[in-house]
Amino acid sequence: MSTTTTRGLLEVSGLSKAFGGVHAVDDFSFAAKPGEIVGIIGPNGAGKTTVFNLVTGVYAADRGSVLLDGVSLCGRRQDQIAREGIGRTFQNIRLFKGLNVLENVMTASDPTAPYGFFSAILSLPAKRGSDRQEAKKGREYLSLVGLSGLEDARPESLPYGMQRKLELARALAIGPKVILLDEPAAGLNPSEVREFIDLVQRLHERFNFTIVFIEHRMEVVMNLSHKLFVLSFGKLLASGEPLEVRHNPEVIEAYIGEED
Amino acid sequence: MRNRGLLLKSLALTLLVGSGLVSAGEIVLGNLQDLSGPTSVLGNAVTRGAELAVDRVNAAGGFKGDKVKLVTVDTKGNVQEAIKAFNRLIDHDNAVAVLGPPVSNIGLAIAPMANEKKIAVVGSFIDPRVTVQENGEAQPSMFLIQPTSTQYAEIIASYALEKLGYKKFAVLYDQSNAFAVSMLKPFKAYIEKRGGTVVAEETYTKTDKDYRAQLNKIKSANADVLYIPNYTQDLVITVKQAKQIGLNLPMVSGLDAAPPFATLVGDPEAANNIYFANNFSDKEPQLTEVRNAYRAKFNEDPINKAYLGYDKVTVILKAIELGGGATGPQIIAGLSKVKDVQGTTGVITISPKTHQPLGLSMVMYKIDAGKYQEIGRYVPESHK
Amino acid sequence: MDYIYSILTLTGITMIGVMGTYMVTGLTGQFSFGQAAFMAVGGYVSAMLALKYGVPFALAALIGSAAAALSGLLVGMPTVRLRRDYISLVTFGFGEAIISVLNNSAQLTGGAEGLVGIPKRVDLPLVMASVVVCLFLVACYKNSKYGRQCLALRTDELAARSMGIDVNRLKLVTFLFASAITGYAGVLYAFYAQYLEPGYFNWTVSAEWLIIVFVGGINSLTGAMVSAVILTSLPEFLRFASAWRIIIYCIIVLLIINFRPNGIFGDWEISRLWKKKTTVKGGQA
Amino acid sequence: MLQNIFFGLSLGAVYSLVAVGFALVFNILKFSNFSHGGVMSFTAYAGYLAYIMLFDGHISGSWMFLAIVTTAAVVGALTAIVIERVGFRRLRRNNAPVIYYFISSITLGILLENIITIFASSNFYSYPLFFSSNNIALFGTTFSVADVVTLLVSSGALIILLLVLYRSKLGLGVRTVSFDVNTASLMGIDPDLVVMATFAMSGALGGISGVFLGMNYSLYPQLGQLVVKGFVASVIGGLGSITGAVIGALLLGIVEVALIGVVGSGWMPACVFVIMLVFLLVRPRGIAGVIVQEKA
Repeated sequence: MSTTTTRGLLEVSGLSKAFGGVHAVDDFSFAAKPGEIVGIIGPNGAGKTTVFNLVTGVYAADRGSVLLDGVSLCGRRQDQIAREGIGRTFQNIRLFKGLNVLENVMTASDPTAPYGFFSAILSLPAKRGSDRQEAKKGREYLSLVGLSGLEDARPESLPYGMQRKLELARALAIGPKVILLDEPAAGLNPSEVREFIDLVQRLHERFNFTIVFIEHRMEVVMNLSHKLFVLSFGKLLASGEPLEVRHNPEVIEAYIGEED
Repeated sequence: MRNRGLLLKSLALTLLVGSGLVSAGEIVLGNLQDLSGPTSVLGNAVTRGAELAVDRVNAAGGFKGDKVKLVTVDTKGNVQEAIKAFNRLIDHDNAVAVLGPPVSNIGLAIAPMANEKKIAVVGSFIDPRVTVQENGEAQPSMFLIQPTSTQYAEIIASYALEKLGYKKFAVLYDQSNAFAVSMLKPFKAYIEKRGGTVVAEETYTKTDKDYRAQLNKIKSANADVLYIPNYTQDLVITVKQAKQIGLNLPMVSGLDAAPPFATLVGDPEAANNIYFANNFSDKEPQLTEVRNAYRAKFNEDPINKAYLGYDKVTVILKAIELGGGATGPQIIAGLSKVKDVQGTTGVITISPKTHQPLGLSMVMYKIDAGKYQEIGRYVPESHK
Repeated sequence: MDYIYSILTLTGITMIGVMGTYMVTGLTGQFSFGQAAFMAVGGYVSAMLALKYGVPFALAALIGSAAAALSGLLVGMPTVRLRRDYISLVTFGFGEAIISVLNNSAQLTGGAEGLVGIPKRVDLPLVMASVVVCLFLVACYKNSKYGRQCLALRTDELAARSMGIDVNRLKLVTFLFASAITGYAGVLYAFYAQYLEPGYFNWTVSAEWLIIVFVGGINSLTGAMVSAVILTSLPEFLRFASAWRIIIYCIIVLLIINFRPNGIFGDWEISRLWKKKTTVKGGQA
Repeated sequence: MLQNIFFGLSLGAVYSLVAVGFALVFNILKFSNFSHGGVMSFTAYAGYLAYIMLFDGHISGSWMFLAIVTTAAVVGALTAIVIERVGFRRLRRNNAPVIYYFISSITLGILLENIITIFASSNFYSYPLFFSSNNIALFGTTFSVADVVTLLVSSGALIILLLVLYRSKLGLGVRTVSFDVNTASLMGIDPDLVVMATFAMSGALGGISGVFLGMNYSLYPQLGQLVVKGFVASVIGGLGSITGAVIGALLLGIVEVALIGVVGSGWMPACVFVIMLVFLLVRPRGIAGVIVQEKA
């Protein structure tokens, strides 16, 4: 199992992105030190998911830079960024429906599986060995998130909470230095949320990777994060220790403003 | 002597019939046609003509007492389908001879199989390669009952060049249509050998519906005459659009300009000054009977492919007679002997060397202001 | 007998052609609307090599398939970045372009009149063996990391990219492989039918293959193969109905699409029958 | 030059009717509706049938033309409604993937073509001459009355269509459904009705194009294969955009005619392919289409 080292320094500075005339993200900066758990919060439409999409290369940033361990990720393709070691999950779960649970996890290690085209179409020993290895690892990831025994199930047949876990296992399987979780607790019931927090903490202890997450649930935010960044209308509103941010009057106003 | 021979024969026949080896006299003719697909109009017309011929034979008590059965299979105008359908006719339906399609591509595709199975295919595929191999020998099982595209194109070329005195030719043809292409090459060869020139050569493909750009180029090429060896529906577009752009050239064409072409155009000014060669003359008496029967049965006028369908049956039955029996090899042998058989489209004699008809002349027609005028039979000097 | 043989042979060839469509459209979700053009490339290249240069069949077959793959590369490189709808247009346009090239190079290809005199080198056993071999290759491909990534990108391209899958490259590799296989189907066809014409390879054939793949199942190689067998032989069984047979065929296809919305087999594969065992064994090991 | 542009435009006008029929359906159901070709052939024959059975001997000339166009448009609309009911309604209920709609539409196209083949394919048929066949000369170009009528009627039909789409309640419904079916049904729009209406409009256009094809060319079952040009035009134009489809069709017409002049008609399809490829690489969203950015 790939234990990630202390690497995983993510530095984002001056990130900007406009769609049409709307500044979805405007001069946003944040940093996550290796092994740190960072939360990004903010009202709906604040541009949180856009930040993730900019970091992972879904969109190209208009301005600003993203550095992973000092290496710039700007202009890289989405898949290259993923292989540099940034794994992610999605707000609206995006599992691969045509594949079973185990295969879903395997897709994350497939891009680096050490066999070529001819090994594949002839099913040579190299391919079979590698596939076995991958499957073994995949099962381990599944057991880590508590999905053992469901390898052959169809992802769409799983309950919502399990789908979240599967997505997490899939993100783990790329061996990330940094993992981005987009509202990982959305749609979970209170007991599932607690379970989820435990799971993330356990995984963090084990792999010691950097985690950046977007979340609305205060329970998750307060329990997990070492540091918080608040985003509002694409701009950084506040940052700091969770408790400190929680009592920041501007932040409260931004949230209350949203409720109106 | 003769009596004894006859006696023996009838004795043998009775025995065979009695033992059930010969099923109460039925001759199965396969009919391989494009009933669907792009050439379905042609295939359906051939089928109707053939049905008519078979009905007539059977109504008159059959062919020498045997009922003739026509089994029609569809090729969808597709070579792959045709291969399956041909095999089905032979293996499943036990056809002893096959009426081929009016489309050369399918003729070319089934030739190797017909040769191997020794089943004659009598068709109106006018590409000479269907009936004659590259080494000059006849394709053993393939027979044509209509002039080849070479004969055909040369007749038209000769008429335009030598009779009408045109020297500068423009051509417009469907490059994706084997028929058009096979009508073009010998035409060009003929006129270029005899002092004519092709001053404009324009093409289109079957999805094109607007030839005005091509016709406009032709217009500026200063040709004397336009050669359009294409399918009927394309000819309709051609003459209408030629008129639209004010292209006022005389045109020469193949038998696709035969009725109902001028009616389809519906515009006497567009369907004007067009010469074409037809297989037969409308006035010939042998046509009248078939035409009337066709009208009675299908309630419309036959197009010329229907007559070809009719003749295919006539020729095959004649070959059975000449070959001495209704088996594949006998019919093949018989077809090579077909001589002076009166068909609807003319008097048919098949050359044993080329399996193509000998001496079939063409009847020249002119369409003048939407009206068909028969000019008469025409045989080029070089063909005599 | 010859009748049955010819059906089986042509069905086998169609099965191989359909494998290409399956890979591009079924497995990868790219809309291939000109797959038959690769069949034309394979068929024409190999047939011309054999006819004009006397190249032996095996070598001609190899070069024919390679040429199809090469043309797959030419079409694939610019198209893999395009959206699905555009890929359908580009593949369609490629098919029409190939036909126009074939029609225009009459000295080489025989043009619309077709290429005759191709020696007969293909018979039923060879076709059956080819089906088995190609099926093995394609099934292995589906079952490898390539197949998994293809399925991933088919369901969700964005998520696939975020798993580190180089989507464009993967599409291209699959496209090449599919072109080679389809090209090989063209080789078999050329040396079986002994005759080639450009018009045969137009978009309606590609559309027929698409119908076969999706009637078989939304993503099932087994289904694609079974449906290839059924849909190519169905019209033969309907011969008694004469001109109505195509109509009956269409109605059957419509019924399946309407009432089995995932196709006959959905994403079921026959290999699951024995795969269960291997999973259990793997678990014990 | 001017003459060639005119040829290109009038060719494009024929393509544009087809392309718009295509784009309408693409707009709401997001697939290329190949059954449109079948509708065109079918209505062309229906118009002919109406001509010989109903109108012949009663009216003639422009009135005959109007009567036939109207009949064909009505038949086209009805046929399209039946097609929607038979071929696509259930697929929508099943939330089938888009490709199934496409497969279904191709099958329906083949079905219609073969129904015609069974009943009408042992001969060619043609419409009577509706208009004076004289040419009109203008600015050194000549065109026929039929051309002008084609141009006028197609632009008329397109304008009516745009009015319906942008000025009527039904049009609003169509646009809403095309944007998001679920939202539309939440807003109280009956998607079934809207889809049906769209098919009807598309079918009516198909009917009109069918008559034009029959009038300018002649009747044969494969008449509707012109649909592939509509497909190309509508995709180039930007999927689902009506104006894009029109522009795409006109452009396709002009490019085809220009290419015939430059490289000759034989190589034209190959060149169109290359141009199309370059165009899509430079502008991958078509002429009028908007970028559909995938949401993460």
